[in-house]
Amino acid sequence: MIPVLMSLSPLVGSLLSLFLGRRQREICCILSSLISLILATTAFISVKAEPELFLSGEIILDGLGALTAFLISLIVLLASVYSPRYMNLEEGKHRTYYFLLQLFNFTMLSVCISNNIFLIWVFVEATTLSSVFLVTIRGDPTSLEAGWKYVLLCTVGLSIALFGTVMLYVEALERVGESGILWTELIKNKNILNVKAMETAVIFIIAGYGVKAGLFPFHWWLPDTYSEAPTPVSSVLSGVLINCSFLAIARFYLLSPSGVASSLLLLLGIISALFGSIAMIGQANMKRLLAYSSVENMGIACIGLGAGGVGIMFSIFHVFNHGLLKSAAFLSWGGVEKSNKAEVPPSVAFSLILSFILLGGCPPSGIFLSELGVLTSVVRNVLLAVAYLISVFTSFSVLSYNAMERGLGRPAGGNSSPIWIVPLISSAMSIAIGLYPSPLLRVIEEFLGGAS
Amino acid sequence: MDLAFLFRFLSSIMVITSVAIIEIRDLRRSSYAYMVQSAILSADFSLIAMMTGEWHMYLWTMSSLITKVLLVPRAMIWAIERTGERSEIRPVLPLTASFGLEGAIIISLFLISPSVFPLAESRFPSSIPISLVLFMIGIFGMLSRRCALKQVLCLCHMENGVHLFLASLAYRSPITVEIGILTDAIAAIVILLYMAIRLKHVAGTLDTFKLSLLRW
Amino acid sequence: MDLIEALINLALVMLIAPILDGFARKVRARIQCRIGPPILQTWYDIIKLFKKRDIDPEVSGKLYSISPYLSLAFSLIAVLIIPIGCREPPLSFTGDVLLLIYLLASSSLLMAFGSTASGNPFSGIGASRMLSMMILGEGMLAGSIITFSVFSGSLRIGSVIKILSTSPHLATTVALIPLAVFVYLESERVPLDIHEAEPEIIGLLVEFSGRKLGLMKYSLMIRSTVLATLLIYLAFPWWLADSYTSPFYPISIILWLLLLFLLTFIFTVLDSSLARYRINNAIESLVPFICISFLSIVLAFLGV
Amino acid sequence: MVIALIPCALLVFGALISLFIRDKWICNLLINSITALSCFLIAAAGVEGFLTKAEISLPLDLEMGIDPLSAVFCIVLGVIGFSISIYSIKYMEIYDKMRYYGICYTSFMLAMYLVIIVRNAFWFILFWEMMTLSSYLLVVYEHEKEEVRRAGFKYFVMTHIGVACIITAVLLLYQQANLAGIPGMSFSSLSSASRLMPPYLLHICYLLLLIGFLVKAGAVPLHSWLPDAYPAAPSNISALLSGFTAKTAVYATIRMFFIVLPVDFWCGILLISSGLLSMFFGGIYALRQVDSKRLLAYSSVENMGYILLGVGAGLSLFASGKGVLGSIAISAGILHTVNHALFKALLFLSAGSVIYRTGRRNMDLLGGLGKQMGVTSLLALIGSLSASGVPVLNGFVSKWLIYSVTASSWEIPILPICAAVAVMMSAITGAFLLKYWSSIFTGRPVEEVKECPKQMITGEAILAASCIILGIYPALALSPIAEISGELGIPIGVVKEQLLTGIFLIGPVAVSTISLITVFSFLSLFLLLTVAFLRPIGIRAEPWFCGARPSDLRYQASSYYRNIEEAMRAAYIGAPGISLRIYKEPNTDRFLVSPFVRAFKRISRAFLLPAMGYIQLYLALMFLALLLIVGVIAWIS
Repeated sequence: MIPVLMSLSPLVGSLLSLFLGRRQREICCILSSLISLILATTAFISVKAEPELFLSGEIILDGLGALTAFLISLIVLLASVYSPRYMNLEEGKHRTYYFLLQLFNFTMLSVCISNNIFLIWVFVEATTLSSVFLVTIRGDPTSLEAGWKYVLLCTVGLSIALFGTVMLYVEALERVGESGILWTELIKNKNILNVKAMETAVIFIIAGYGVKAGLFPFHWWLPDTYSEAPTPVSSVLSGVLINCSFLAIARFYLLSPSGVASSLLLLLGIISALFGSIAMIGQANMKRLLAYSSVENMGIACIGLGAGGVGIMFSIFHVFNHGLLKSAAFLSWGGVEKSNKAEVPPSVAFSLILSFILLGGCPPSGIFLSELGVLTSVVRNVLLAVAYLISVFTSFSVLSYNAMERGLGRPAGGNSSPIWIVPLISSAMSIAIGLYPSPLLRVIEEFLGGAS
Repeated sequence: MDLAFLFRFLSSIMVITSVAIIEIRDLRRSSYAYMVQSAILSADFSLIAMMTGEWHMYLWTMSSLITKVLLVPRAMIWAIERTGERSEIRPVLPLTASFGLEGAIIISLFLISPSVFPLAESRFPSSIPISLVLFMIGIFGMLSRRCALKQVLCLCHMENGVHLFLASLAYRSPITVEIGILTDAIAAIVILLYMAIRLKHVAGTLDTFKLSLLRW
Repeated sequence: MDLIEALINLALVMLIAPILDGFARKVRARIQCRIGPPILQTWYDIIKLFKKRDIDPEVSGKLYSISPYLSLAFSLIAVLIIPIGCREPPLSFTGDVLLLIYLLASSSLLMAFGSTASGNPFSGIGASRMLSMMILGEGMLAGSIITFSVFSGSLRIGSVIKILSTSPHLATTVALIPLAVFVYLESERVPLDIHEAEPEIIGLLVEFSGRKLGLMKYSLMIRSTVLATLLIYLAFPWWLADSYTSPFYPISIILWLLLLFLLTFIFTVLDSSLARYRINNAIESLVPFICISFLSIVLAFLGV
Repeated sequence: MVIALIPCALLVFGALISLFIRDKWICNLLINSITALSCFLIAAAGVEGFLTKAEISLPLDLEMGIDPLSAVFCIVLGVIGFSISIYSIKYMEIYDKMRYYGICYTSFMLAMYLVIIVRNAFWFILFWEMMTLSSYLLVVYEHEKEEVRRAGFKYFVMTHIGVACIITAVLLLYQQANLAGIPGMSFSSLSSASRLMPPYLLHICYLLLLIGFLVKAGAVPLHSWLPDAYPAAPSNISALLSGFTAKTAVYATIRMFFIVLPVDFWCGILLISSGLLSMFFGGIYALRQVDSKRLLAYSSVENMGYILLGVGAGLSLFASGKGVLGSIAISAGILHTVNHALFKALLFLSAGSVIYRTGRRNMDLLGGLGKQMGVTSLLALIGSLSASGVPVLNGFVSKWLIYSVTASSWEIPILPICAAVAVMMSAITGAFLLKYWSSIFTGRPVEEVKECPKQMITGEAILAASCIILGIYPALALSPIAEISGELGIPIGVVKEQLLTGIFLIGPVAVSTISLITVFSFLSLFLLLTVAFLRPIGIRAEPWFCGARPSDLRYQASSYYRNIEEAMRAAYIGAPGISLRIYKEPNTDRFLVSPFVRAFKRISRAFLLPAMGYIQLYLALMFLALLLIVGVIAWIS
């Protein structure tokens, strides 16, 4: 029952926070995300190779789900600890902010644990809807416009995914019968499914969820939303929201890792990696730069997924690392925004430079390992490897240049309030993973063993 | 007069109403047209329920009747009053050009849908191309119209297409699925309308061409 | 390293160097139709200078007082490397040619360091001019000596002279020109003696007086004699005795003296008939000789 | 091998400790004493590495080992690191960001140490990157100043181009190893993989590795970051940078091009030509400098030219079959690396003590410090004399060895010409070092300055002493270096015999004995000197200004070699029409770096063209892509 409790606790927290005072609401928000983190860690530790089912198959607890759930609850906890000090909202907005933040947390956690293919779609759509008013909390025309684009593009995109899911379901109905709606049933007897029909279904699903994940032709809403949303929200959006859609893509892709689907993923991946890194070059606004870096990293993850074999393991590992470090980068950038423009407190500058360089892929960070892993899976095809290297090196140099440009140079001063510790936690965790990655890799391997 | 023939006849009428929704300039009348289309859709659902004998299809028709026929148009009219938008801003495409495009979409979809969706053996083969047409016309509407409210209407129209596709193929799926999908669709529409009102209040206009400050 | 030959060479060069300078002053006087000082006049000057007390500027550092001795030491070591009279110089090994270049270069470098250490800005000007000339001079010297070593296939002066004596060639004769110009430059003759312009008393040794001036002049003279002997033996490598014990040795010593006096005579005639260059046209005049020295290396490779 | 691991632990401990110490003085003292101790241990590990060739492999296949090549560089790092750490105990007092310094300095030292003892390509890249990053953070130590940041950025970009090339080359080798089924990324597996590589791929590897190492070494085609980065860093850091970081590139070149990859003739020629260019341009640009640390930076470029000449000659001689002469050339190159590390660190530290006292780097504004800072001026003198190759000191031995090898290898025509140019360049070295020493330490004192504190003097004195010892008795360094050739398959006995007594020294005289003779003659003359001192000292009088008013007449550093600059106007690329008054620095990166940056910006603008903000456009693009995908799939099946 752990996964159900894990996802319900933020829901309860959000409902409760509606009736509390200002200070208690913040504490209740932090408490509920803390509880969900503790439950997620217990689930992650107790996860076994075989996925466990609850509530007659609707809820599933497997390696991939537990890993993403752990990351989500951690990042939301960091954001909810960070936002009281960062955001100063008047009463009305304050209530909606904390209510929606926990609701957002609930929807994302339930995406990780839902086994029914339609429920995955429902909860991914719910994540969009619950995060819209978080993006437009500032209320000025640009944030409203960003919210408008976010909802419209995501809803249209996800309806394509719905098409794909329905086709998948029809196909499953014929072959597997009534229980075909459960992902675990599908994965068990995936070889008897008709390859031709599955292909079109998986194509539509990849295109649909690709919109949410931010792959190249569908990513247009991403830079506007991240640059307009308040920093803790955009750290959660960029850190974990794209993880959920990546989880959906991975689950459905594993059903039929056929030639066409994998070449589509490779194609989309390499284009988004190249586009993301080159688009980062000229960016003046830091948050847009980080948005394009998300596009690039999702491209790298899709390349790993498409390349197959060891690539799949490293792509899941890459998405996990990227989530950690992207939220660290956003939170430390929030610290810089908070201090007045004249001077940067040294501690904030330190966390900014550290998280940006680690995000770029400097050795001790987990991203260096996962990028190297994805490269080894793609190194056979020289052209792909060269394009991959170009995108990785460009993104590294642009990120570190901007870190140096903004971190150094201004005299040390200003109020370094203790919020800079928050991004340091996730950077330190990423360095620890970078140096000792085996527990995570073991869990992913067991999951992949079970799934294939 | 067997039910299948009636089902096909109703679906073809929906195609006509969809073109009407897109082309009518006045927002109020186009939302009425949307109400008519949703009514026909609910009728389709009831026919499917009768044909397949699935009890929860009746539930589905009841919920779609309440929400799509009553709730959404009401919300749309409430939004039209709050924002004071009488009719749509002149779209970029002239009338004849948009008619021609829609016709082209309808014909091309009818031709290619069998090859792309090889689900010949499903109970309602005819509903697949029609739902695709509804979907693509909705998308075309959002593409070509400048007014935000009109885009919301095209979104609802697209949702109808998706729900028809869902109902005609996945009619045996459990109830939780239908409730989830329906609530998501309605919630999206309500949120969009609320934001349209906020936009009108804050940005002063609903013309999406002017709402494009975020670049590169 | 046979000590006796070393001592003989040292004694010979230390004795001959001032006499050569006296002879040069005698010839210059004769050209200007005056009798001129006796040939041993330079010896008398040096002895007088050694006895006088020297005046030190108060801003001068410790290096100012040590540098004359260091530069003289390096010149003396250079004497041990060149052959005088017999073909085998006292200190000979592969690569001693390069050591010779370095010893002469560092002797003049130390002189420059010492003069700047005296704190007088004019000696700074002198030092920088001397080093500018030295840069170009090193280019010429390096080019020509490397031509000789490439041509003769070894880096030992002894074997270079032995092979040269067998077969003179165009490459070696071409290499002699920059070497001769370098020797002329090192021996402070008129067109190129910018850093030691006696008439205006501005130059390297402006702050030196008494014993230090004597030592500096003495090391200059020894350096020019060493280079002169090198030039002579590379130009006429035939009349060298096999070793200092052979009966032919005294005759080759006399021949060496005659050639030295002849070379000094030619240099002095040139010296008194030309006017001094300004520093930039001196540099412009030396650049072609560097090109000639590098050209000679290429010629040596072509085996001409 | 255990001694080799203790310094790592110490340095990591130092880095962590420095995070928690608030007080500036204690943190400085602690950090520098910890690094000094660990450098001492590094030197000890180097010496121990000679006796027992130790190998160790830790988990995550981190193999480490000290063979003669790494041992020599360990000893050099130990000596330099020790003296610089002692020096910086007092020197860092003029700065205040101690924790920043503590972390970066210890990690920089650790990274350099691990780079030279690691045997696995993956970890080599990791530590190389760590070294580059921590050295970048140290170069931008005073990041308040604008030009320091600009210099730091150029350093960052160019070194990371190098790192990118090295990573790509190692990955090419790794891919080859994968195809051939050889596990792991250790140097041995990569070398066996490189044997079965197709030739065109091997040459690409050579080229990439060359670019990577030449950028780090600061050889001419890729040196434009060096004259900006060294002056920007604090002096003890630039001493370490020029003293050892450039040498890690030499270590890596020898490791990669001799031991790991098959020997190649044309790589040798490339190294030689790059060395020739570095010698020529390094020397000429150094002549013009007015800033003391820039002058020393260009002198590092020049000396790197000598080293590359030695190593390149060794490589090409090896490839053309003359193994013995080749190994002598490499030993000459490594000896010059050792000597250059010593005297360049000494020169930078002396420049640092001048900055410590006067805070100025511009030589025109300095002058006459020799009187008050007597000991520093003496040490600086020793440094500059040994750099310009005066026989008794260590610069001479290695330069002389390089020239005699290059001059006597007649098969490769380019080498004797390089020797001729090198001899000419050594005169130029003497010239600009005279300018450096005399314009700072001689003449009328410009301001009242006290002598530097004890620690700084001891730091420099250690380096000066090692310069003199290696000058008088070079066999102390040559015999361990000769053992390196054992690594390359040449019997050590032959090389040692050749080097110290053999073809290079027909007859009984060894290289060391030449210097003994010079010392002998010195002694005799000093006896003469003492006798002379018995006589009464002369009068102290005003310097004779040839009649001019003796007010503040000074010979400015910028006017030292004006005529030579005029004559060599053609050689100063990028500075057309030298107007001697406006001193334009020839910035080679005007046509090397900035065009690329502009081009990339234009490309990224072009990529972002469709993002014009219209939601309709986004929808259209989305559905166009979807249509395309569905169409292609329908067409395929």
